[in-house]
Amino acid sequence: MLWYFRAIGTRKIIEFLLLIVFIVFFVSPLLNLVVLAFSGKWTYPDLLPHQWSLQWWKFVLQEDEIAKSIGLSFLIAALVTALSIVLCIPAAYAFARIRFPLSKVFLFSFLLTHAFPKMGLYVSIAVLFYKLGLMNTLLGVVLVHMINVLMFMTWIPTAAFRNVHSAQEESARDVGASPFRVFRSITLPMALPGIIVASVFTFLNSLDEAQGTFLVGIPDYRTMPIVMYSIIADFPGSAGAVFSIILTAPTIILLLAAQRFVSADVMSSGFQLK
Amino acid sequence: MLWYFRAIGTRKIIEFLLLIVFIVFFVSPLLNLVVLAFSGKWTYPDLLPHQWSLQWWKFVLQEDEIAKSIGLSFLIAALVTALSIVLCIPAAYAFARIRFPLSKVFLFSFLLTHAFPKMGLYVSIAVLFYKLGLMNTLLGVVLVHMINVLMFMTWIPTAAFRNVHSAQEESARDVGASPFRVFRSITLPMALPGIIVASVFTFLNSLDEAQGTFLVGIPDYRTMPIVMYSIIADFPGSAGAVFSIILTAPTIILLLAAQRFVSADVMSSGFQLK
Amino acid sequence: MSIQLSIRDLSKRYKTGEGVSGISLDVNKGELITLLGPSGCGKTTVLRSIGGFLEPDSGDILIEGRSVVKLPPEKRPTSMVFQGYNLWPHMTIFDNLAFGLKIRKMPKAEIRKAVEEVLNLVRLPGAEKKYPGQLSGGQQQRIAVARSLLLKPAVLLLDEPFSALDAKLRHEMREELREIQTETGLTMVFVTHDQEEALSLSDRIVVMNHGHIEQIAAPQDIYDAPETLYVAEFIGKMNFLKGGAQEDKLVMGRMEFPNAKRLSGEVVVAVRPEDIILEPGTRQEAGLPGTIKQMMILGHYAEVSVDLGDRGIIRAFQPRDKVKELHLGQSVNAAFTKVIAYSNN
Amino acid sequence: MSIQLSIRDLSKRYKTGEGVSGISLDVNKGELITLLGPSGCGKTTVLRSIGGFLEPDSGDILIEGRSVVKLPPEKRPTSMVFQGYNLWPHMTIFDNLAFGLKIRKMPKAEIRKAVEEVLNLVRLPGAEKKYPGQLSGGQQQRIAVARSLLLKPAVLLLDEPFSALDAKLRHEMREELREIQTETGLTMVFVTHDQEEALSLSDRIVVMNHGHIEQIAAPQDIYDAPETLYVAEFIGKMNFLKGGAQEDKLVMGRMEFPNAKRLSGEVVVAVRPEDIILEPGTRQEAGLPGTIKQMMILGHYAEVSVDLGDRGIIRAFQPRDKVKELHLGQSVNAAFTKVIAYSNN
Repeated sequence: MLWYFRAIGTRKIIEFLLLIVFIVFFVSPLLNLVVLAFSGKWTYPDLLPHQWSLQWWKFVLQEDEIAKSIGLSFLIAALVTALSIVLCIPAAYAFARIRFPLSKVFLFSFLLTHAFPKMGLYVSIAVLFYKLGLMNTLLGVVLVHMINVLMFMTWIPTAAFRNVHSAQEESARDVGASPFRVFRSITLPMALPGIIVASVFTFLNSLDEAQGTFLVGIPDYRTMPIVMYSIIADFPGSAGAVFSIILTAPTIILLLAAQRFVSADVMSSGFQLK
Repeated sequence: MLWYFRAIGTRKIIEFLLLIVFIVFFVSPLLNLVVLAFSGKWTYPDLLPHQWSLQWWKFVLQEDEIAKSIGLSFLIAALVTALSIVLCIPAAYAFARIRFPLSKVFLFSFLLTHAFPKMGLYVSIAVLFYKLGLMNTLLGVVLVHMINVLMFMTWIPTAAFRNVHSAQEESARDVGASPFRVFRSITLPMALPGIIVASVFTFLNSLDEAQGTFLVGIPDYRTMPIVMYSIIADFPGSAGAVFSIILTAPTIILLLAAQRFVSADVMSSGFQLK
Repeated sequence: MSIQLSIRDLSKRYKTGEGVSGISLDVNKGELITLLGPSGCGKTTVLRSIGGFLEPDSGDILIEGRSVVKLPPEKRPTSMVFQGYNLWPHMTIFDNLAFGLKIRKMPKAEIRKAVEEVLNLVRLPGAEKKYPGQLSGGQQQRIAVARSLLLKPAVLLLDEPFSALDAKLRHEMREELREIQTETGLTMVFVTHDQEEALSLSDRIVVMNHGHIEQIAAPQDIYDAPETLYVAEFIGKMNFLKGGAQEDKLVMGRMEFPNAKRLSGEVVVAVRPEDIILEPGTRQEAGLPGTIKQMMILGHYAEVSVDLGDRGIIRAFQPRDKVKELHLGQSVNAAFTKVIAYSNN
Repeated sequence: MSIQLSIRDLSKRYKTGEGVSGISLDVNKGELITLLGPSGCGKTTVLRSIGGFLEPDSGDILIEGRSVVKLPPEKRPTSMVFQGYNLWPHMTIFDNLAFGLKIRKMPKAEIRKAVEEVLNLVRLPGAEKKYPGQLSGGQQQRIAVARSLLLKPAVLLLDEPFSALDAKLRHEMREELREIQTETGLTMVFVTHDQEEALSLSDRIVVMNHGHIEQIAAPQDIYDAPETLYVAEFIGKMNFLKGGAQEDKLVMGRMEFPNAKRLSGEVVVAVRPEDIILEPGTRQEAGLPGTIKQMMILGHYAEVSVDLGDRGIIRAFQPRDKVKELHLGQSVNAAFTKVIAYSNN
């Protein structure tokens, strides 16, 4: 197969294909969405709307429930991120210092959390939460969100800590640093990029979580994605588009910020599996 | 930090913690679910039900809609898997033969597809599909499912193909094999474990997909997870538990089968990022 | 001796500017020739062109008198042993070895016999049922050599086959390869960046640099008479000093040497460390005065660094017994028994 | 000379059964001592115990007469250079070097001056603002040495610091380390598995095997008179043959040697390749008859393999000039100028 690809300049073809895929699957729907959100009147076969308008933005932002859901979503995401850091970072450090094949455990937990049917898991958790009185509570929603991110919040920082070799910690002690100073000046700064990437991921994942929130948090904890469903059901497409943009904006901002703060090199080295 | 962990035999502590986490988050809800599914009468403070019964199994399996949704889910999952293989395997082979830092691209597409809010993406896709007449069609549902798995379906086989060194292909040609024979006898068998893992993952992911299906496939394409929501809303918990088990069973069976077929070593080597 | 492999004016340029040009080389039947040079010198490009894995821009390659330059690798009467990853991990050693023979539709009984024989030749009898992953790196490379031997190639190509192995094993493998070559009489082209490996293995060495050939000669001749400054630097250890050429004499301080190459003006004088005689004191009439800066014992001989002041530091190999008479900081006289001069540009 | 470091009856056993026991060793001030042995022999265990990264089961470690065995690494007057990953990639070279001095609360101006001086010493002036990732492997190890030098340790510990570098650079770094040691007069303990490195660097070598010390001696003495069969096998190249001991004589074929160790019965006779004289023909009265099996040129000398029939194959180092008179398959006589005998068990 290689030989045929080679003949026609593989690299260019691939770059072109990647671009096409990227445009078809990500850019074009988003562009379409932006146009829709600012449209006033729009009849079908035309490529662009007749009238531009902010009417749906006003409508969405004036709805009380929507404003509340935005606040709630960010509160939950912040709580989930903070709790995950407290729980997972010490575990990640411990994992990093034990010799075991990380990639195997990673793969196993990856298959477990990702291939495992979430609906089945959420229902079983809901049943348990019902008994524990955690249904329709903030704690319940936060716990459900944490299940989604536990794996990444452990393995990405583990890989980051693993990149801090014990010789690097030991040579810091050797020149006179106490164990605490070593952690503060050497270990933590070196692993920080990986921890930040994992935290950003956790925050965004929590913002977007819908299935688990729906099962555990209804009726009081209606986050952005949950409210979205009712908007889509009750109002025209343009309102959905507006809300969609509000939901997507923090993601893009945070991703760009993380990208700036953490260079691609550091990010990928923080994600190496060994 | 290392020094404190060491003093109390880190490895044992970690293994114990892992076990606890596993039990709390996976085993105990599932056990609870199984008990619930087979329960007849159950009053709250008791640990086990008074009566065991298959009444909810009968109820669920006799419902016409449920049987239909199971068939539909498996049909869609099979279509998604087949189409993804046809699309992604050649791309994966091409990627594997270009020199570029795989882990960076992997990380980027990982962040893009996982941290990106799915609701936002789905809504924008739905808007596009509406124009293209793909709403409420099988093709539309299949396409939405494929967006979720495109990344894994490309990168896991890419890593697997990358483990087939070009020297291994070249030495096969050297001893007299034609390019086609090299692909059939050397490249494909060596990459097969990675391809199988990715396909199993794709199949399971499609079985479980709810958000995109809900937006694009309603009202005609009601898959298992969609039907699940109405069951949870309309019937007592036991019916949900039964359905949950039906949803989870194929996952566990497929995961075990894949685990058997593909040894842990091969799987993890198929997942190495370089 | 008949010519088994002939490369005629081979050129191949990559977009990066690297590559080879104007490579011509004849290899006799039964000869082991080494392509030697640093990474990027084009030695692998030549080898892969012979094997059919690269299409040269121009030039011809003849094996046993027939041009093979248009044939794909699977049709060429060559066989290649790569640096690593030669074997297929999903097949047993038997299947690895038999793969090429099965394609050639050899009867099963014959395959079985041939595999058994070749495993004896590479000293791994009974390894048929193992998988490559169960063998050490050295054993895997032996199997790779065995697979190539089975096909009875007209030319065996070896692309740094031992470079991933540790020093001791590499040494053993060289000896074994030499023995196999003596037994089978195969024509071999061996690529390496290790000058010691080239010196110890080859019938002839082809020293390459930046895509062209610097010198082709037997190991002894390359060592004794490197034609260019580049070869002198690359092969063995060498000291370089400045000197002057006057008609038929080379002059260095109080020493004079014949000026065989008829150079003139400033020249670079190259001296092998073993061609330096160190004598305590500075009374001697010939030789350069210096002080001993460092002494290191390297097995059965010692390396002595002598500071010659303005002329820099030279390294001399001395017998271990001799070193016992020397000490750090001592004034010594360094006389050269043999030098080679190169024009200074 | 005063004793700078004293190890007394040190023991440390791991659950795996590996470790060291009964290690006693005195290191003089200004001495460079090498712990030499294969991996798993316990040399790193000893070094890490001195540095404070391992707590020994029993025994004592004294530096300048004070026991340090209870101190954590940051309180010990030692400094260690690791095999790799010594530097902190998120800090500049200046910050890497200054980290220890800042902890010691040295004034800023002094730190700046000290860093500049030490960078000159390791031949990397002006590297302050670079990051470790911008330096080559050899430069990084130089910075690691510099960082240790800055702290003026009572004992500098080096854990195979050059093993990840390529052969040529390793050679250069050895010379530089030797020079730094001469200049600073530091006491150093160097760990390596490379016998050539140990021979060329050390004032004394400690040969270790399976957790105990086999021999402590100067490089020359270790090479000339290895005390045990293990040391004879490990240091330099050696041929081993069977021989017989009769009262004050060692007998091997037609050769006789004095029996200094008063052995009796069957013995193992060890001969260095350079102590073998090969003469064409078999007429000589002393020596063993054999045929030449292989000749390999290794730089300025050649290795000749001689098949002695029942006695096996021996390897002899011969001057390159001599080899020109020899050819494969030739009958030769191998005479030994010097042998060492070991009892056969």
